[in-house]
Amino acid sequence: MSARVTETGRGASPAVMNWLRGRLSNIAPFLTLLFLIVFFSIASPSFATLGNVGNILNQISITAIMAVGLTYVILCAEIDLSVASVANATGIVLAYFTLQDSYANIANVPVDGWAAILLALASCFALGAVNAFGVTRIGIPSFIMTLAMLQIGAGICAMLVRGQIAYNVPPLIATLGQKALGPIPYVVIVAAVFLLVGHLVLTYTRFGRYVYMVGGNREAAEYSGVNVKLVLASVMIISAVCSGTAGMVGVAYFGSAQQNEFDSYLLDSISAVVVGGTSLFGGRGGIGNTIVGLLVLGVLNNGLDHINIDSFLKILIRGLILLAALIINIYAQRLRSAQSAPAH
Amino acid sequence: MSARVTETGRGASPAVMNWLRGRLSNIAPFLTLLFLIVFFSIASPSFATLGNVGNILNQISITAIMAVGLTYVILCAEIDLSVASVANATGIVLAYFTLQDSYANIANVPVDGWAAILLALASCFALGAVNAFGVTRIGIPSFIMTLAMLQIGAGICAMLVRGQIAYNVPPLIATLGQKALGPIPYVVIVAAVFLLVGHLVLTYTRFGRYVYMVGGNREAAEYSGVNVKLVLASVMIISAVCSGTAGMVGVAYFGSAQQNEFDSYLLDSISAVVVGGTSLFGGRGGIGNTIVGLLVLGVLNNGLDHINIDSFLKILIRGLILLAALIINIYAQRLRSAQSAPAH
Amino acid sequence: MGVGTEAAPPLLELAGINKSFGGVAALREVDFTLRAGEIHGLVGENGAGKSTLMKIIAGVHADYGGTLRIDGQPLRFRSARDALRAGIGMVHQELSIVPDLTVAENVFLGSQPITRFGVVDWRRMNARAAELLRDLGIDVDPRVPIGSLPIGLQQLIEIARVLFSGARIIILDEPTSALSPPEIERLFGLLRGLRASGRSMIFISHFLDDILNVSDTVTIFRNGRKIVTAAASDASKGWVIENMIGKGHEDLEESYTSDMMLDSKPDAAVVLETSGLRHGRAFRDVSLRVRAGEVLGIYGFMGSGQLELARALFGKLRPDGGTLTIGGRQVTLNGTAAAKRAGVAFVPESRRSMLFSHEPIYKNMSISILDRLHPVLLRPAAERSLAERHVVSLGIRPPRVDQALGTLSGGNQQKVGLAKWLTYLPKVLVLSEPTRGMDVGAKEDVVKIVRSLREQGVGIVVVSSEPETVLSLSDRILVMRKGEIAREFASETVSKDRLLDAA
Amino acid sequence: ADMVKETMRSEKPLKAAFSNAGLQATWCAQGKRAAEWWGKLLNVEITWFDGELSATKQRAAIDNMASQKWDFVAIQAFGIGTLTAPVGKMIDAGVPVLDMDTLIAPLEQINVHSFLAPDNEFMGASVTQALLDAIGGAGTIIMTQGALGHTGAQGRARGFESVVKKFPKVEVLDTTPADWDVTKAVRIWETHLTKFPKIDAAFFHNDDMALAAWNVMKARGRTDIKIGGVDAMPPALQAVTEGRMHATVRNPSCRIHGGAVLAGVAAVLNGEKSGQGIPKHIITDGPVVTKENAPGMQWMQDHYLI
Ligand SMILES: Nc1ncnc2c1ncn2[C@@H]1O[C@H](COP(=O)(O)OP(=O)(O)OP(=O)(O)O)[C@@H](O)[C@H]1O
Ligand SMILES: Nc1ncnc2c1ncn2[C@@H]1O[C@H](COP(=O)(O)OP(=O)(O)OP(=O)(O)O)[C@@H](O)[C@H]1O
Ligand SMILES: [Mg+2]
Ligand SMILES: [Mg+2]
Repeated sequence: MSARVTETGRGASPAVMNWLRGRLSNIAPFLTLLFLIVFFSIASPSFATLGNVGNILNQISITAIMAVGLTYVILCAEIDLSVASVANATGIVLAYFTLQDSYANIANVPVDGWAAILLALASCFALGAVNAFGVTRIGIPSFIMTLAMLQIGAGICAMLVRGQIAYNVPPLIATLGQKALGPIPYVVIVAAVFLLVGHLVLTYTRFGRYVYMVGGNREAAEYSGVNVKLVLASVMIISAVCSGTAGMVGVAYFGSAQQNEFDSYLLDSISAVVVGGTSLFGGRGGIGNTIVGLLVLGVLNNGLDHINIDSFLKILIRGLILLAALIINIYAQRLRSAQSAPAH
Repeated sequence: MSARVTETGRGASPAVMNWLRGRLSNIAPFLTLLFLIVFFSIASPSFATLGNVGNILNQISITAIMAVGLTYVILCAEIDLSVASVANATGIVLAYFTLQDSYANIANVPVDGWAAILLALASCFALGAVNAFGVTRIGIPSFIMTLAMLQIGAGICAMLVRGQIAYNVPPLIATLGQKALGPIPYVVIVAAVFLLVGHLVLTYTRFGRYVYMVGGNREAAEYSGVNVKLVLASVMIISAVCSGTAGMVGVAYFGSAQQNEFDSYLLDSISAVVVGGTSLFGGRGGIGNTIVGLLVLGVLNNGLDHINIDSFLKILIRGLILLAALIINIYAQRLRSAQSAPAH
Repeated sequence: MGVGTEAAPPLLELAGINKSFGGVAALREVDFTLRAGEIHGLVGENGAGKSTLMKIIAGVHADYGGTLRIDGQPLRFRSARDALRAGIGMVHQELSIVPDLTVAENVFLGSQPITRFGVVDWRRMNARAAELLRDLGIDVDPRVPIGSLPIGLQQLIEIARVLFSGARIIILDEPTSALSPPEIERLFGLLRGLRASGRSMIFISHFLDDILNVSDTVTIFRNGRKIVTAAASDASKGWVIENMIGKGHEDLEESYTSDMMLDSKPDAAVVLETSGLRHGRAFRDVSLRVRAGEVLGIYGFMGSGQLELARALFGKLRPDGGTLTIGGRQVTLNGTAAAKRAGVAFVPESRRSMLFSHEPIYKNMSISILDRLHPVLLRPAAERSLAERHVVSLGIRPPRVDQALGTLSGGNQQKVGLAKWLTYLPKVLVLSEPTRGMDVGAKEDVVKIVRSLREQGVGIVVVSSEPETVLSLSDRILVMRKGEIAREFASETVSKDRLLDAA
Repeated sequence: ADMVKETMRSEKPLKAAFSNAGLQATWCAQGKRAAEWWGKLLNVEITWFDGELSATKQRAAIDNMASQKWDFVAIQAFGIGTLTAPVGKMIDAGVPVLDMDTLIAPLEQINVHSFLAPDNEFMGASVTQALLDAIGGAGTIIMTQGALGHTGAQGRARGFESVVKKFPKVEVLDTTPADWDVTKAVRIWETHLTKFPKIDAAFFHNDDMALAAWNVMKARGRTDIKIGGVDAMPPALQAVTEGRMHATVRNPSCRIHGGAVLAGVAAVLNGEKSGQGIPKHIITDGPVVTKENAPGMQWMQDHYLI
């Protein structure tokens, strides 16, 4: 054992390297982001304007709220494919319990604004609880459980609005979705609050540490006396509640609640989390990564709207850039983990 | 060692029990299937007719071809989210190289039927190879790699048909998609051949056993001299080629090639594989399971069209039945592995 | 020490092997020679580089410095496949079977027999597997999934796979850790038989008696270097230990004393009591009692149910029946968190399932006490200072609490796994195979820690299939056989032989 | 021409099967209600096969439809050309098949009883005309398209361009598609409003996208933009009445679905023949809706007349 002392005594400079390498997997998506920003700024004069920065923030806000919960789930090495569906269902529940104009033609049950919000929150909580129950109690892999929930959420949407579109939401939510506090839209503020709280909880609370530990090595967490099932159940519910909030604010932001409205948010939110560098295998990453990922996708989507290329080509180009970003991430991570691979 | 002998000497009846339990995880989806068949037969007179059996077979054929490749991928504990997208792209490539009527309004490059088929096969092979390269060489998790490929495939579709619809495919493919051999449509025959070959390869070739080994214990496979990367690359390509074939036969079957035509097949094919009882964690399941899964989903989708329930409720009911089937699977698997779990 | 020189080139010859992982050297200038028809024992501390060298030979690590020759021919394997083709087979330290495949397929893993038509010949495979296993004294249905068998059997089947693969060079990296003594004897017989047929074997074990018993030649590793190679007949155990750890071995002798007086403590409070505890087929009718400041050893061969029992005491397995009383209160543990709350601590046998290798040392140590530091928030400063205390008192090297745990040696990792329970002493500490795969130095450290905890009044349960471990730690010993308590040793002298007899 | 024999309420209930692209869409859901209302009136029992906005799902549904017996059938295809085989089977079996709104397949390929559809080009042109009139024939305009693969979107775009061509002083700033997706419409319009300081008019391929974009305009105080849409569903009528939208054009869901019921009953009871009693192609255009005629349009929709 004494032999080890000398071996590790000269570890100072590797430590610095380690730190840099550790940063690398965070720096990689950041570089992608910088590259995209520079590229679009050169390619379009309207891209790098203050107004457009506001646009990008606006545009990623709903995804951001969803991605906060999803980050927790993915940090635990699980997945939630039902985020968009739960968001949609919650938004529709909210509208269902709000008085709609007669032209909306929905046989709904209007209640007080506060009650509607609570009912909507309760529904997303309940859907999350079903996910949590399925994953932790019954033992259905989260991929499958949330795949089923995706369809159930769509079913709830269909049942409630029956092909119609609802336009009204309670005033509080309408304010959050459509108004601004000075120059800053509330929806951006809500997203920022979610990201901030999400980050603080992950970094400064016991629960946050457990999330990383459960994702890093579930068995070890269990043998350390961590209530792994409770943590997993919590993240599934957190994810659903974040999605539900995104759905509520979203229907206000988009001005309507209808079936399939949020479909594209599933790929967007998963992409944001993984492009940011949070590992699908759990234990590594965080809200910081997710923010970078959100910005990469937000800038990409927005930037492509600013430059004049064939609409049909845009889809392909977006796919290719996404792939490139992922490859860069992987190489950065490779460089990093070359060092810190666990011994066998 | 002598202790062991006696221990296993009284193993006769446990062996039988084990065998039964082993079957159980296959029997569970089968029971779900039986239940659905009985239920729909009672609920609707038009369900249990010969014509409708034909319908069901027809309807699951395209999914089946895709699901064969996906079964290989999932047996290796990987996932392919690009199946539907690759199918769509391949179908569109096929149409792109076929002479279209002038009303189709596509600036395409018609070549000989055989050449078009080969080009289409080459494209799906190439897309699969990109997946394979990303997963095995670059080390991108298959979930993310194929998520990017999903978008790239959609991009290719958009680029080639530019929002138009192509109707013509080479005669051979048209025959496979639209004609019948006596009473049996060729598309059902193609699906049956794919399923059969898929099953035989899995069961009776070394490659097939390697697939199980790689999914069951990747490290052990590697140590016993299996070229794990080659196996993984192969299954990604097999999946893409199956998807491509499904896409080609599919455009003929549906009579047209257009963007987003196959979108719903992604969830359908994944659901079929997992509902059949093949484990997402690899190494467990097979084509037999996939067939049962295909039938469960096929009967469910078809049966719901035969009974008179509110259209808007159908989506929810389908989701709930899917969830129920998954729960039953899990409990069956639980019962099985309660006994056979390796000691720690 | 006489290594004979012969005219013909040796079967396997490694010269100047260097290997590092991300800048940390695992092997430095290692020379190694294996002759045809010899059993070559390999010993060394944890992390000395034994497995790494073997993985180079077996083609798992392809990037290394130095040369490898077989029959004088320089070769470089790029994969396990290359090595297998060159006639090198290896039983890895970690069990590598495919649990869902059948016994027969696991015997022929990767080289399933095929018919003329290139199709897997299931019938021949099953027949051959049954036959080969029967030669090894294993009588199982080759068609059952291997995962459904006891772990010792799985290990034997894996060994059988390599032995029967026709390899000329067979590497066995700690193959006996999951085997019972009779199984080990049987295995040695087989190895000797294979040697007689001209095959060569490299055998790694931390059981020096076994090494000296079965090998012709012994090579000792320390800290990535080969220290010495000698004929086994010339080597004594003391001499081996001295070379392994690079210092005098007097202070280590104690743990190798096989006999010790067992005395129970009749007046201390009972901290753990079970009555009629049972779980499935793993164990049944287990009634035991542990007093504060007492170490109860539970000995049994692999698969005797003692590991499952340990898990049940920590709420990881839910017993089907019986009662569990902790600190005088009868409890039902529905999870490890509940067990922790009730005052039970647990250290599992596998490092992999105990530690977070990407996380720094201090987070590994504090994971179990976060709730005591603050109900909601984290207290990183407190975590660090606690960790620093443990690092010093346990002699963990390097003593830097921010270093990722995965970069520590196995023994040090194991100490970290223990340390997480030492801040707030539990009522009951359950140790499952606390010294498995540990070198003698690290074992001694564990013994010291356990003794000091006992002094502080913790009731300790040590579950192990290594007689030395149980004997060196316990005040009282229960022997389990096939899931039942077969025998209790208290207040008497126990030798290894008596222990084995009872099991 | 002779007066066609009056279509009667059927004595025994007729069995009809309807399918449309996806009941998620308000337009389709309204059509379903209209068909059911007309069906009740004429003693037709309607079974619905939802396409769920998926070509493959609708195909499966139509396969199932084709294996059952119907007096007549009416279909709005989601994916053109994807239903040819089962529809052909029903036609061959002598079932009158009415094609609603979207081609089931190019008319060369399939012989439906009649095709009841609006002229998308006309709809696009007439709303564009109304918008350009409102801005005095000069200024800037943006078109937000539906999914480019959709024939309706293609027709509406053609109509838009045909009118814009005639106004040299009108500049088209952008035509990015939003794929009928309101979330995309919002995103694109946020960019538009940043990029273009002066936008006089905007033509959307449907009202839903228009109403979503209007939210963005309101939030940025750019409500001076004249908005035009297509469909004239009740929410859009309300928006036109309130002045949020300048104009929309009615795509008469009730007329098309109700017409399909009528045509089906006529074919069964009166033996009306395709191309003789009923034309192969009925253009069902609705009017442009502005403030003046919006309330009337609402009343007619309430009674499933247009
Ligand atoms: N894959 C790997 N990545 C990084 N480091 C490794 C890896 N494999 C081994 N090492 C390191 O190489 C050194 C030698 O390890 P090795 O496993 O060969 O030791 P060993 O002698 O087999 O020890 P033990 O007796 O505990 O099995 C150790 O420092 C170990 O941590
Ligand atoms: N990823 C790594 N990076 C740097 N050094 C490492 C790494 N992993 C292990 N080491 C070094 O490995 C040595 C410890 O040996 P090791 O961890 O291999 O024991 P072990 O082989 O795992 O034990 P066993 O295999 O018997 O369980 C230490 O010197 C440590 O510095
Ligand atoms: Mg090792
Ligand atoms: Mg080792």
